[in-house]
Amino acid sequence: MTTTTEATAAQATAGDAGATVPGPLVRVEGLRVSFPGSPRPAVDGVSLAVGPGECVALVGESGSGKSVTSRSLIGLAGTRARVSARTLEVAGADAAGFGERQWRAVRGRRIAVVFQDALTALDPLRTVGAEIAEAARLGGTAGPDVDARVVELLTAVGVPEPEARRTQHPHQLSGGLRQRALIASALAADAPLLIADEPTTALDAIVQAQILALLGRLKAEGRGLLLVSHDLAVVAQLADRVLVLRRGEVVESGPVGRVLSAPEHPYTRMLLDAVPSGRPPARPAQAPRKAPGSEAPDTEAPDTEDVAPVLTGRGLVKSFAPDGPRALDGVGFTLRAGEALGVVGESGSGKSTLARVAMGLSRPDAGEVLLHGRPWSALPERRRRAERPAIQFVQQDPYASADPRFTVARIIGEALPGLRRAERARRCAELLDQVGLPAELLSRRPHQLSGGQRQRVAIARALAGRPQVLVCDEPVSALDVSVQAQVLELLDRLRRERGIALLFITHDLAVVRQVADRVLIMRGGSVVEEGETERIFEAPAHPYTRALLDAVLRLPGAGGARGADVTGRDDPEQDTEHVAGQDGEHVTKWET
Amino acid sequence: MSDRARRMPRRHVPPWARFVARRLAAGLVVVWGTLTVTFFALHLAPGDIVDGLIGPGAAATPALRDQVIAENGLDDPLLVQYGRELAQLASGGLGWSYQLNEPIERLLGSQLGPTVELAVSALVTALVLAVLAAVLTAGRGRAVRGAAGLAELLMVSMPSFWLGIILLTVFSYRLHALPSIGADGPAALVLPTLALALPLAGVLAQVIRQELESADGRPFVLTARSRGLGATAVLLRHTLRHALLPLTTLAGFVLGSLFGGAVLVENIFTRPGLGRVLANAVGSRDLPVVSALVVISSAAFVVINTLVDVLHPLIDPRLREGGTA
Amino acid sequence: SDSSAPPSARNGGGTLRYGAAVEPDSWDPHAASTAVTGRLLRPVLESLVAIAPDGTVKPWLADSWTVSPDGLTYTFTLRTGVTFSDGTPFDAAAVKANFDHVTAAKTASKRAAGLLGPYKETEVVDPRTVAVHLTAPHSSFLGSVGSTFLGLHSPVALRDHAGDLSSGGAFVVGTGPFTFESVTPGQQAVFKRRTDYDWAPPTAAHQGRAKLESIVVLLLKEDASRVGALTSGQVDAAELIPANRLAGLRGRNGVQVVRKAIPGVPYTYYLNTARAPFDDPRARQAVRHAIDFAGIVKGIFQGEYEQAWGPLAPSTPGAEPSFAKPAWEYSKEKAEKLLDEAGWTGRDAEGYRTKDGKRLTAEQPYVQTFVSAQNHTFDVGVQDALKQVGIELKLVPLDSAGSIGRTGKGDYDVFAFAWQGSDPSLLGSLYHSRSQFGGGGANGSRVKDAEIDGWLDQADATVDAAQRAELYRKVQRRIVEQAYSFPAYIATMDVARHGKVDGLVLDVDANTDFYGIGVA
Amino acid sequence: MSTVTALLDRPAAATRRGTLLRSPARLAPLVLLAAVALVLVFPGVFATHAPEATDVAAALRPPGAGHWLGTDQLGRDVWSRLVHGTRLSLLIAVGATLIGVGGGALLGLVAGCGGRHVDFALMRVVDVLLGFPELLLALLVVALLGGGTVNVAIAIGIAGVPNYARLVRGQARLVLRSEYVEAARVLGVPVWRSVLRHVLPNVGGPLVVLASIGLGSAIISGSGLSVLGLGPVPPEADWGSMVADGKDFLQTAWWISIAPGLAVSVVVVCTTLIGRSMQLRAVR
Ligand SMILES: Nc1ncnc2c1ncn2[C@@H]1O[C@H](COP(=O)(O)OP(=O)(O)OP(=O)(O)O)[C@@H](O)[C@H]1O
Ligand SMILES: Nc1ncnc2c1ncn2[C@@H]1O[C@H](COP(=O)(O)OP(=O)(O)OP(=O)(O)O)[C@@H](O)[C@H]1O
Ligand SMILES: [Mg+2]
Ligand SMILES: [Mg+2]
Repeated sequence: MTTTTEATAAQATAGDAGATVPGPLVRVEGLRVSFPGSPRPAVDGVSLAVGPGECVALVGESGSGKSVTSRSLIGLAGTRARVSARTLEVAGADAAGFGERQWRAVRGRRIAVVFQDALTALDPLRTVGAEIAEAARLGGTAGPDVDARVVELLTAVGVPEPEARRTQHPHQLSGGLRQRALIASALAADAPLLIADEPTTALDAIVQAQILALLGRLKAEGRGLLLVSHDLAVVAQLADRVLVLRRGEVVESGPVGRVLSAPEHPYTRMLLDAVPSGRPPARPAQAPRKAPGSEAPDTEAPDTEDVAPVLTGRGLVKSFAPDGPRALDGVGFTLRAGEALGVVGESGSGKSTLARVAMGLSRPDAGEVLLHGRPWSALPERRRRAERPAIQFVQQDPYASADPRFTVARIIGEALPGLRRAERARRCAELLDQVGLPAELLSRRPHQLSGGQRQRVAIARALAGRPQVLVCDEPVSALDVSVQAQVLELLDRLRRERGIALLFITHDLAVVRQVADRVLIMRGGSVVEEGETERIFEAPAHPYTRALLDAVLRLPGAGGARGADVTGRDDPEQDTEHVAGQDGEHVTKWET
Repeated sequence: MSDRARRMPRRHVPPWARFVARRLAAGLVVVWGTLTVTFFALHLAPGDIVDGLIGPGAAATPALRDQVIAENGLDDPLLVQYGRELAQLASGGLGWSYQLNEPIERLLGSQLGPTVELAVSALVTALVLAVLAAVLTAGRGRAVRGAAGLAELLMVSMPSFWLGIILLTVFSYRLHALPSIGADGPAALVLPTLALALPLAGVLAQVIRQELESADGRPFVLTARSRGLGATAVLLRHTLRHALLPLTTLAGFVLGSLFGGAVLVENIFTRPGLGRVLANAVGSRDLPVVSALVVISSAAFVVINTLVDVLHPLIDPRLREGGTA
Repeated sequence: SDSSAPPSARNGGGTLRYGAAVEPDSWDPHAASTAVTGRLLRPVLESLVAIAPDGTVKPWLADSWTVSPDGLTYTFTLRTGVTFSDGTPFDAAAVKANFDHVTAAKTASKRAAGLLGPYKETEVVDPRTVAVHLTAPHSSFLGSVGSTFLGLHSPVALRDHAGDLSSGGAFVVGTGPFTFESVTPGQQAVFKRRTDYDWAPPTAAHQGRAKLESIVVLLLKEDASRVGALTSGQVDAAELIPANRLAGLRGRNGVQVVRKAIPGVPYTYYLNTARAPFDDPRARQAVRHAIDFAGIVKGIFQGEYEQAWGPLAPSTPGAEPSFAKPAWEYSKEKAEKLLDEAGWTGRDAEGYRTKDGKRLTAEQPYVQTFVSAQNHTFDVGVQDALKQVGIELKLVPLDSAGSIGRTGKGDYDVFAFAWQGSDPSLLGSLYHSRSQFGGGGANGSRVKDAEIDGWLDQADATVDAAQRAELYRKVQRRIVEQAYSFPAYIATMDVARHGKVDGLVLDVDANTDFYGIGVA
Repeated sequence: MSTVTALLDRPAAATRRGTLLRSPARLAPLVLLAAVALVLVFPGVFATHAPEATDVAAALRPPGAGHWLGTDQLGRDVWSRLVHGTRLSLLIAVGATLIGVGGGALLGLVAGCGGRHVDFALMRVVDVLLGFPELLLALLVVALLGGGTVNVAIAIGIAGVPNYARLVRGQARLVLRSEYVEAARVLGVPVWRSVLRHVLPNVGGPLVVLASIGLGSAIISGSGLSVLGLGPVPPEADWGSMVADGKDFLQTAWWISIAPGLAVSVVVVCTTLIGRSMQLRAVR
C-alpha cells in the first residue's frame, strides 16, 4: 500500500511533469488486469510505452483486452478490476501507488481518452457543447474563450453546423456525430497523450479520413497517440508501432510496416488474411440477386423472380422538429427475400432514422413502409406485435440496447419465449457460438463485456427468433476483421439457407461490397444513388459516391490477398497518397 | 405520434404554455374531485356531524342540536348541502366555520403564512442537507459513506415529534440557545425547521445516494472521470442531475410529509399553522373548514405537480419528444 | 401591606409570559364549551358578582341584589362609574344585552345558556337596576352569574361584532383590568393593562389598576413544551404542570409551584345503571372494590395526586366532608364474592367470568382527543384491574361525533369524564334523571333515582343556603352508597412560576388570577 | 518476483479490502430481521411478562435486572410490550407498504406505459388522492370499513399510493424510451411484459428506498392515527402507539418511548440495507 508521503510525491511529479519530461508519456510493463469471476486475466503481461510524437496501435481480436489495457492507463479499469504491473509510469511519475487524487491530475490533462462506447459516453442530460466546454475548462480555457473553443473543436472534428450542433443533446445526434463530439471533448484539454479506442467506428469514409488527418497532425505536433482499432488500414496509416493482442497477451509487436507486411505470429497472419478483400465475393450461383424495383426479373434466379418484396418503403419523410431539417426526405427502398440491401452514406444522413422507420419504431411524417405488401408503419403497435419476431433489428448502439441489469443469457433469452429453461440455455449457447462468443459470457452483464462482444450479443439476439428480415445498423463496426469475417459469413449463410432479407447499414465500404446485392447511397436525408453493388463500385454515378469511394483507406502492402483495394479500381496514385498521407492533410472534395 | 402533432401549425402559443393551461384546467377538476370525496366522506363517517360540531363537554340540549342543525342547514338533503358548498367555493369565498363560528378567511389568514414559511424553510433545508450529505461523502471511503447512510436512515426512521422534543431538550431547554416556542423571527424557525427537515433530508439523501450508486458504472460517468473530474465534480455536474428526476417526482411526497409533519411539529413548537387547524376541523367535522383546507392543499399539489411536469423535460431532454411512440 | 404602597410603585408594570395548557375553541365565553375560555378571559370580562374561595357570593359589578321569595326574580343594583374599555358605560341595558346574547339562538351557546338555567327574560328597571326573571327557581343562579361564562361584553361589541366574538382579540371588549389586544391561534393571546380600571371585587388582593402592564398567554398544549418553556425561562409561569414533572421542577432554584385542588367533579367512572351488567348494584360495587385506585394514582401521578372518594372534589364548595376519607376498601376478594353473588360464576377460556354462557363484558367508549394521556393511562390500568377479577373492559375509541351518538343512545357500560365547577349544583347535571346525555345534561350513569331527583329539585328551589347544602350532601352520600359512579383521583392545578413572579394565586375555580400578579 | 502491485482504481481497492468486513455487514441486517421475525412468531418465548399486566408498585422502573427495558407508568414491562407489539407493528408496516407500493406501482406503470390519455386521466386521479390530507383519508377508510389495525394499515397504504405512483410513472416513462425496451419491442415482447421485465426492476431503486422508508413511516403514521383513536385499541399496542404514549415521559422516563422508537429504526435500517444491496447486486 502507498504511504501518504509517497502519494504526495507522486502527485507532485505528476502535477508538474510537463513538456520537460523527456521520457515516454506512458510506460507500462507486465500489466495484468483480472476481474473476479473470470478464469483468465483480461490483460496478461502487456508492456508498452508511448513517447511524444509517437503513435502506438493496439490491434487484435475482439475481447482481447485492448480497451481494458487503455483504461488501465488512466486508472479506470473498473470498480472490481484487479490491476497490477511491474512498472507503471505516467508522465514520468511512478503511478504504481496513485490514489484517486493523483489519477485525477493525470486524467484529461496528461492523458485524454476517447472511449469505445462513443454512443453512450456522453451525458444524455447535457448538451454536447456543455460536455466539450467542461473538458476545455479543465484544460485551462477560461471564460468567454470557451464557446469559441467548443466551436473550433467541433469544426476540427468535421461536425457540420457546429454552432447548431453544440446546443443539441446526444440523443439528437447520429452515431457518427456523437463520436465526433466525443473526440472533440477529448481534444479539448490538449493533453500530451491521447488514447483513442476505436475512434472511427461510426464514421463514413470521408469523415474518417478527416479525423485520421487530424490525428496525424496532432502526432506531428508532438503528441503521443495510443490507438486502439480493429481497422488495419487505419492502423497502417497512423501508427508507428503496433502491438497485436490475443487473449490478453501481446503475441507480436514491432514497427507497423514490419508487422503488417511481414507478420511473424500465425494469429497476425490470420488477422491480415481476414481483411475483406473489397472485391466482389464469389457468390454462389443460387444466391438470389435482384434487379431493383420494376426492372425485368433476373433470369439467373428463376426461383425468386416472382418473390414479392418483403419490405418496401415509399416516400419516407421524417423530421424531428416541426420546422426542422428533414432526417429523411422522400426515401424509398425495396427489399426482397434472400436479398441484401446495403445502405451507406454520410454520417448523419439518416441511415439510422431509416432503419428505425423501417422497423416501425418511429413513425414517418409522410410515406409508408409495407411488410409483405401489407401496411406496417401505419399499423398500431398492438397489431404489429404478432409480426415482430419475423423482422429483427440490430441497433447501432449495442450498449444502450441491452438492459444493464440483464445477463447475456437473459438478453438473448428474451428473444426465445416459450422455451423450457434447459432448452433456452442450450439455444443461447448455440447462438453465442454462432457469433464466436464463448458460453461463459452468458452470466455476464453488458458492462462486463468488450465492445465487440456486446455487438455480437446484439446480433445473436436478433437471430434467435429466426427472422425473415434483418435490419442491421452498423452491426460489425466494433469487430476485428477475423470476427467480422465470421459474422459476415454467418449472415451470408443464413441468407442462403433461410432466405433472410438483409437491410444492412454500414459505413465500411469493403463490408458492403462483400455483403450487399444492391446499395443505397444516402446523403442529407435522401438517396443520392441506388443500384447493384458492383455497378456502384465499378461506375459510381453521383459525385458524392465517387468522393466516398475515393476516401476509402486501404491496407498498403504487397498486393495479393492481403493488399486490399476496396474500390476495386486500379489507381496507384491514390494508393501512394494514402500511404504517404500519414501527416499530410487528406481532404476529399466533391461537387453535389 | 406526437411528432405529427407537433408539426401542425398552431397559433403563437408556446407548447409549454398550452400544457400548463391544460394542466391547470384539469387541476380544477382535481380540486373538485377532492372536495367531493371529502364532503361525502365526512358525511358518511359514523356519528352525526352535529355532535361533532357541538363537541363534548357541552351540555347538548335538543334545542341546541336543532339550533345548530338549522343554522348550518344540516337537515337539507345531502345533495343540496353539497351544491351549497360548491356554490360557496365557486363564489370565491371560503365560508364560515361551523364550529368556531368565525369566517374561514380569518381563521386561515393568520395560519397560512407561518405554515408556508415553515414548509419552505424546511424544504430548502432538507434539500441543502441532502445534497450536502451526498457531496461531502461522494468518493469517500466505504466507512464514511456507510456512516452517512446510516445517519440518514436514522433520521428517516425517527418520528418528527420525537426529533422535535429531542431538539427542544438539547438546544432550548439545556443550552438555551434557541427559543422553543412562537413564530416570531428567524431564531424561532430554526428548531421546527430542523424537526421537519431532518427526516425529509434523510429520504432525499437516500434517493440521491441510490441514484448516484447506480450511475457509478455508466459510460458517461467514466468519460467525465477520464477528463479528470473528481468525485464531487462528477456528482455536481452529471449524476446529481440524473438524480433530480426521481427527486422532483417526490415533490408531492415532500409536500405531503411537510403538511403532515407540520401538524405535530406546530403543536410541539407552539406555532400557528394550518396543520393544527386541520386536525381540529377534521376532529370536529367542521366541514367548511375541512373543505377550505382540502381546496388549498389539493390546489397546492396541482401546482407543484404541474411544475414538476414542466420541469421534467427541462431536466431530461429525452422526455421532450412527446408520446411513447 | 401591599395595598398601602403608593400606586405608582405598586403598579410598576412588566409583562407576564404565561404558558396555558389548553386553547379555547371560541373566545366568546357565551358560546364556548371549554372552561379555558373563561379562565383566560377573566381579566377582560367581569361579572355581576364575585365568588369567594369559600363559595360565598360577593358584590362586583352589582353593588347588591335581592332574590324574590319565590326564587324567580333576581334584582341587581349596579355599580356606577364602570365603563367598558371602548368607553361605553356599564348599565342595566348592557346586562340585558349580554343575557339576551347568551340565550339567543344564533349564539348556539354550548355552556353559558345552560348556566342561566330556566331563564325567562331580563328587565331594565332603570339604568342602575336590572331584574332577571326565571321560569323556575334556580338556586345556583348567583353562582353561575359569577362565572366568566356569563361575563359581560360591551353592548357595542355585541351589537357590531356578534359574529366576530369567537375570533377573540380586539373584538372582545369588557370592563376588566385588561384589554384583549390580539390573538394568534395556536400561538398566543396578548392582553394589555387598562389604566383607568378601578372596580376590583372585594375578593381581589388589591384595588385600582392591575400590576402587570401586559400579559402574553402562550398556548402551549404539549406538556413537554410547556414545562420546557418554563425551565428555559421563555415563560414566567406555566399552568397544569403534569404530575411527573413536578418533582423535577420543585428542585430547581427559583421555581415555585402554586397548587390548588381543582374543584368540581373529579375524573369519574360512570357505570350505566340502565342495562346489564351494571344495573345490578353488586356488579357496580364489585368493580369499585376490584380497582386499586390508590396504587394506580400513585403510579401514574408519582404520588402527587390523591385518590378521590366522593362525587365532588373536596375543594368544591358543598362537597360532603366525609368523603375526604376512604369510603370503601380495595379488596379483590370482596369483588370476587360480589360477582359470584351476582351470578357471574362461570369462567371462559380467557379467564373472564360468565353467566349463562355470556361473558362479563363492559364497553367504555372514549374520545382520545378529549381524554388526557394520564386519564387514558388510568383507563388502561382499570382495564387490567378488572381483568384480574374476570371482567372484560373493552375500550372503544371513537371520534367525538361517534361517541356523542353512542352516549346519547345509552349504548355503553362505562363512561368517564371530569367536570370543572365550583358549585354543588353540578350534581344536578350529572345525576338528575332529566339530565340525560343529549337532553342537556351528562347523567353518565343514567341514574333514575327518585330520591336523588327529589333532593336535587328541592335544592334548586330553596333559597336557604344551609338547607341547600344539606340536600346536596344527601345526594352525594346516596351516590356513593349505590356505587353509581366512582371517582378516580383528585386533580390539582399546579402552576409553576419563576421567582420574579409574585402574587400568583388561584381563584375559587383553581384558575390563575392575573389581576394580582406582579413581575419583578 | 518483483511485481509491484498497483491498485489503479481506488474503489477496487476498497472493495478488496472490504470483502471480509463486508460480508458480516451484509449479514447483520438479515440476521436482525430474522430475529424480529422470530420474535413475531413466538412472542411468548421472548417476553418476560404479560404485555398488558400492570403492576403499579413497579411503575417507571428504569431498565434493570427484573425489567430489561424498564417499566412504564403502569408498571408494565416495556420489553414484553415491545415483543408482543411486533406483530401489530409489522402488520401495519408491511400491510401499508404493500398496499402503497403495490397500488402505486400498478397505477404508475399503467399510467407510464399507457397512452397519453390513460396517463393523463390516471395521474389526475392520483392528484385527487394526493390532495387529501392523510388524516382525512384515514377517517374516510375507517368510516367505510370500520376501525381497527387492519383498516388503519389500509388507510396509510392508500395515502402512500399516489407518491409511489408518481415515482413509478416518472421512471417508467424514462425507461420506456430507452433503447433496450425498444429492443424488446422489436422482439415482439408485449408491452406489459416489457414493463415487468425492464421497467419495474429499473424503477426499483428509488422505489426500494422509498418503500423501506415507508415501512417505518407507516408505523409512525399509525402512531399519529392512534392519537386520534384510530390505531390499536388498548391493551393491544404497537410500537407506534408505544412511542406516542411515552412521549410525555421523554424527560423523566426515556426508556418507555426510546425502546419502541429504536425498534422502528432497526426495522427501517435493516430493510433499507437489504433492499439497497439487492438493488446494487443487480447492476454491479
Ligand atoms: N467489468 C468487466 N468484468 C468482467 N470482464 C470484463 C469486464 N470488462 C471487460 N471484461 C472482459 O475482459 C476482456 C477484454 O475486454 P476489452 O474490452 O479490453 O476487449 P477489447 O480488446 O477492447 O475488445 P473489443 O475489440 O471487442 O472492444 C473481455 O473478455 C471482456 O469480456
Ligand atoms: N431524436 C432526434 N432529435 C433530433 N434530431 C435527430 C434525432 N435523431 C436523429 N436526429 C438527426 O437526424 C439526422 C439523421 O440521423 P441518423 O441517426 O439517422 O444518421 P445516420 O445516417 O445513422 O448517421 P451515423 O452514420 O452517424 O449513425 C442527424 O442530423 C441527427 O442529428
Ligand atoms: Mg474494446
Ligand atoms: Mg446511425
